[in-house]
Amino acid sequence: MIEILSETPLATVQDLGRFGLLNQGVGTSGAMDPLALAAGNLLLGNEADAAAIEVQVFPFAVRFHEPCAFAVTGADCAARLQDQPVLPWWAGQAAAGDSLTLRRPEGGTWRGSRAYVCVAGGFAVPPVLGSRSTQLRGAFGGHEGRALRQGDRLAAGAPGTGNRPTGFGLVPPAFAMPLQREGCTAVRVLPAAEYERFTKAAHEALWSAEWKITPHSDRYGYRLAGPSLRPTAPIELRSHGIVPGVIQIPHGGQPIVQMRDAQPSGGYPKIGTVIEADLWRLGQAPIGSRIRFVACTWDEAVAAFEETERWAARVRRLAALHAERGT
Amino acid sequence: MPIAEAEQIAAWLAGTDIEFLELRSADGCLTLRRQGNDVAISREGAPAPQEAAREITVTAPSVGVFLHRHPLRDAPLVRPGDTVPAGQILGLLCIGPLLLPVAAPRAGTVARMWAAHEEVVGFGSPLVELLATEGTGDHGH
Amino acid sequence: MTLGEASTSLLGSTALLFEAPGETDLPTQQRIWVLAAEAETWPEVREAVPGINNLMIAFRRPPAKLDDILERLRSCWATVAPMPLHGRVIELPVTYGGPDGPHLPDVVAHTRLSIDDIVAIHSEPLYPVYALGSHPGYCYLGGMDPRIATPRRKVPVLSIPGGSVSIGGSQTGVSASAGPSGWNTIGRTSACFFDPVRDPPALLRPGDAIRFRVSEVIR
Amino acid sequence: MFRTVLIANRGEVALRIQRACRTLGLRTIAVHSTEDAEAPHVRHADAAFCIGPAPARRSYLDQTAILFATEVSGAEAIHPGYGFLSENAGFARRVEAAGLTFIGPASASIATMGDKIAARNAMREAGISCVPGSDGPLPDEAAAAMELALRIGYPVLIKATAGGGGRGMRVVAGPSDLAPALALTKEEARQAFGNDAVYLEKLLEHPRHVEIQVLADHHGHAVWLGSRDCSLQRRHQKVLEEAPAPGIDEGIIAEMGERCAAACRRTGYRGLGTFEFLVEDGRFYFIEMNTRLQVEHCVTEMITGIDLVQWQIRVAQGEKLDLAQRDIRCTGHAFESRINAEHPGTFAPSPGRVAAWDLPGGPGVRVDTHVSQGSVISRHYDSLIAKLVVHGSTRADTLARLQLALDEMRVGGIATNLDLHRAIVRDPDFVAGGVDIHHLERRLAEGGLR
Repeated sequence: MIEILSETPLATVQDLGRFGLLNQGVGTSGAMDPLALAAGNLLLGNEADAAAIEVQVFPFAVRFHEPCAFAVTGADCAARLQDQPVLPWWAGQAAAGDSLTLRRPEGGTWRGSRAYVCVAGGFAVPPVLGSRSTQLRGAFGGHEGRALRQGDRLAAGAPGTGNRPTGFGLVPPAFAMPLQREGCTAVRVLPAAEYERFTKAAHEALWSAEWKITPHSDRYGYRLAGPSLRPTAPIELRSHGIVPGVIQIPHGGQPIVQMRDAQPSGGYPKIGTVIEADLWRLGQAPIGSRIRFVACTWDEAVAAFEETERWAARVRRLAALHAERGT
Repeated sequence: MPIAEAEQIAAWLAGTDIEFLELRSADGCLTLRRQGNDVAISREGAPAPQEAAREITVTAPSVGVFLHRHPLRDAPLVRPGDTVPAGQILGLLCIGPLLLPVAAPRAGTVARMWAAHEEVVGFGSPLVELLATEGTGDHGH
Repeated sequence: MTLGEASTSLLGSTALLFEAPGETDLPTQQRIWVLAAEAETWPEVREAVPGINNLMIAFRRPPAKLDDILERLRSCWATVAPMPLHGRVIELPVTYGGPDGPHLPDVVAHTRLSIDDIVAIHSEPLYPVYALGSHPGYCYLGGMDPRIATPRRKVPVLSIPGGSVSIGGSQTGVSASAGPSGWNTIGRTSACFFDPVRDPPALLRPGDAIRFRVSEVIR
Repeated sequence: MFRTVLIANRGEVALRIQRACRTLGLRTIAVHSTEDAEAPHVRHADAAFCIGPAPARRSYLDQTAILFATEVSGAEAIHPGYGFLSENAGFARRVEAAGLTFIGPASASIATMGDKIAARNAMREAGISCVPGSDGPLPDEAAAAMELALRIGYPVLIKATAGGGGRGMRVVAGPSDLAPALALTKEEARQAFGNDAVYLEKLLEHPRHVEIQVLADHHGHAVWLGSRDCSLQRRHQKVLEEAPAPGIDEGIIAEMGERCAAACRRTGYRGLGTFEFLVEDGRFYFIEMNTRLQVEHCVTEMITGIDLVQWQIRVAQGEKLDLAQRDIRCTGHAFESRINAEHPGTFAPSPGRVAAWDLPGGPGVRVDTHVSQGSVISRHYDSLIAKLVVHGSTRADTLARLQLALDEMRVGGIATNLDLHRAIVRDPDFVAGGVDIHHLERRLAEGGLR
């Protein structure tokens, strides 16, 4: 059993998402940084999509009521197991009674905003409609369909001391697959249906401006601040399916990027969509930071998707090789 | 040495002419002394340490790229002069996406880094020189 | 009748959007449902999601080549016949106006109709379920009288309760659970629109129909 | 297409592969144990990585260590050489899974050929006959084995499915010995290989060991490159090889060669491979296929003039084999003496420092070795220190060159089997050609060849 010690809000149980139910009105949910969640699981020998806790407000602390292997990935939050530091993107072994504390991510060489606490076997919350991720709007999935609260107790799928080594880690994908433009995190974007209905100035601004992530940004969507993007004429659309990554431009002209808890349909004009392979970069971009959009082609988007797949496959393979040799 | 064993020895001793027995081991010193028909048992910690430090060269457990600092951190994991407990991570070996720890085999002071940050090393390459302080146990009498 | 060409556009590398030409009407929507059922059998398609006059095709993984799937969509659209209507009719009692219909005055202001007219016009038709979306169990309904069409709100409301009946543009709908909305809430009903342990979890599916029964009007 | 090859081996074969890579303009990465830090394969490589301590289990056989070195070095292909991991299907599978090129056949081919029964079945389907025997693992009932053994005719051989290289075999002379021998072999196999499946085979009394070298590409082309005779063996270890196999009708060899090449095409085999046969009374019986480069590949290189290792790498790069069967001409004769650091009487390894090292020379003489004066022969690895290969126009001429070369070669500081080789090449039966696989052991037992 793992007990939530902190009162910090907005931590949720997530996996890689719930798919195939958009036509029931059910969005995908899932980790804002799916690479970090998958990496933490792979360090522990779990399936990549095992459930973990996504932490977005710090400090955050849990107590292990039994021995359990764990991994902390995502933002560097100076984790500590009791008084021992735990390196970022690292697997460790907790003893019964140990507490794991995550602090607010600070500078360093890469600043993330969300950390993942993974445990051996994943968190054993019941799967709902094929996933263990929390569907906040539908109030199901995850732990009782809600964010975690102090005192909540979650079971690990495979607690104990196991025979798989811990005490090793991974190079974060921000280093393995860096993407920056002029010092900002960059994300690649494919133009969407209404792209051509925006002004030339809007097009230029979209690709050249720095977009600040405003405090009104969360798992549902990121509201960005920057130049106002205007259509050449008012656009009224009929509702249609949308996916995480869609950049909508409401009347005010300030973009909203749909994120993992976004509703699966919408009707605001879409200027573009952040490609799937780069959503994790956005998921880790802290409030107040600036990002840039980079135009890309379909072939580049496919290549980027395959690159992240290869990265995960390599992590899985090398972690397994290391585990096999033991420590 | 477990108490049960010490008592067993004391029982044997009681049936002999031996007045005094001192057993020394890495764990400490056990003294058995006849006092009439009884045998008194006393124990001490490990013998007083040789104060001289011992040099230990920490070597690479595998092929890899030696890192002085974690990729997410600006500061090195340790610096020469740092005192470290046994098990402390002194550096990392980067193998593709993997990071394997290079840990201090015992407590001591970091004397120098043999391998540079981001140097490619092989199994057995010297990485860190540690001055291990022996006998860090209690010195009581 | 359809005028002009259907269009397709990308939703990143995750999905593509097929938009049927012409006005929103039931026959077009009936063809969208058939196209959705067909597309869901294609190996690269994770899910086909009907919208209003459109269809989103979500990929299992981004296919290396798009031309093939685009061609299949076009040729399939050219041949599909409307799906016959044989859905269920669900009757929902609605309390119009008051605290549960806070934007009814905005609809009044925009349409220049009286509350009674708006309620009468809104509760008159049999609304076919065009599509599900927005949030678990939510239905987009066709068939709203254009006289009560009211644009989406400039500033979305952070949370409206489950069961809220609302108008957004030329559409009407009922929220299945509490959450934010950019539509104009004119009343409220109660029903369990979504239950994750039910199969399928949503109460309604495209092709079903809703009738709003006026249970109370608060002026 | 790969540009950098990691050579997961040591000794002469690592050097041989390095040479082939160089001729193709490829970068070479060496891996080595702490013991081999000064070895020539380390010195000559473009980059070298120490992967573990001396015992091969923790270095040359440590798959994790080798794959880690591949990651760090950026190598895109792995050449396993012979021995060590060269026929480990699991290793080949891992190399493939890593998106790297395993310079050798597909892991599935290695797995099939590594399973004796599966290999026999594959060959039978390709029209290649095997030694008569059970066509699968023996059932547990002794009665069935008895009946089968009678049908095949005694003496018979019990072999572990997972065995090889002489391990997990037992000869049964008559019916009364069968049941206990079966039980014993199964128990040994279970302990040695974790698999107690055994099969039965007719024991041939005077067979020769003849093998056919093949080379296949990824495009469905396969050729065979003549025969080799490796009958001179001690404890199933080859001592001296020659090409072509003497005294066998060329037409029969050609027919077997064609069948082997056809089997490669049929099974989608690619790379170098060797079909090993027992030959008795002019009949070929398939025993196993080696899915790798072999120690004795040099004799084939000498008679065909083809750089086999270079071709092995080229087909691994996806290159089309532009050698047609008619382009392959075998000219002359070649021998290879395996010079080992071992004690003449006991055959026990003789590790130590090489104090003197004089190599022979002259026309048609080739020495593949990693040793030089001052080298230290480790007790941790096999005792092969040099391959003395000679080529000449006829078998008699070549044998004369081999005799001379062996006489010229001087090794000091360690014991070697040079004298054994000197005696073999003067043995009348060997000089006559066509001795069987028991010849060497028989002579040694008689106290000959001293």
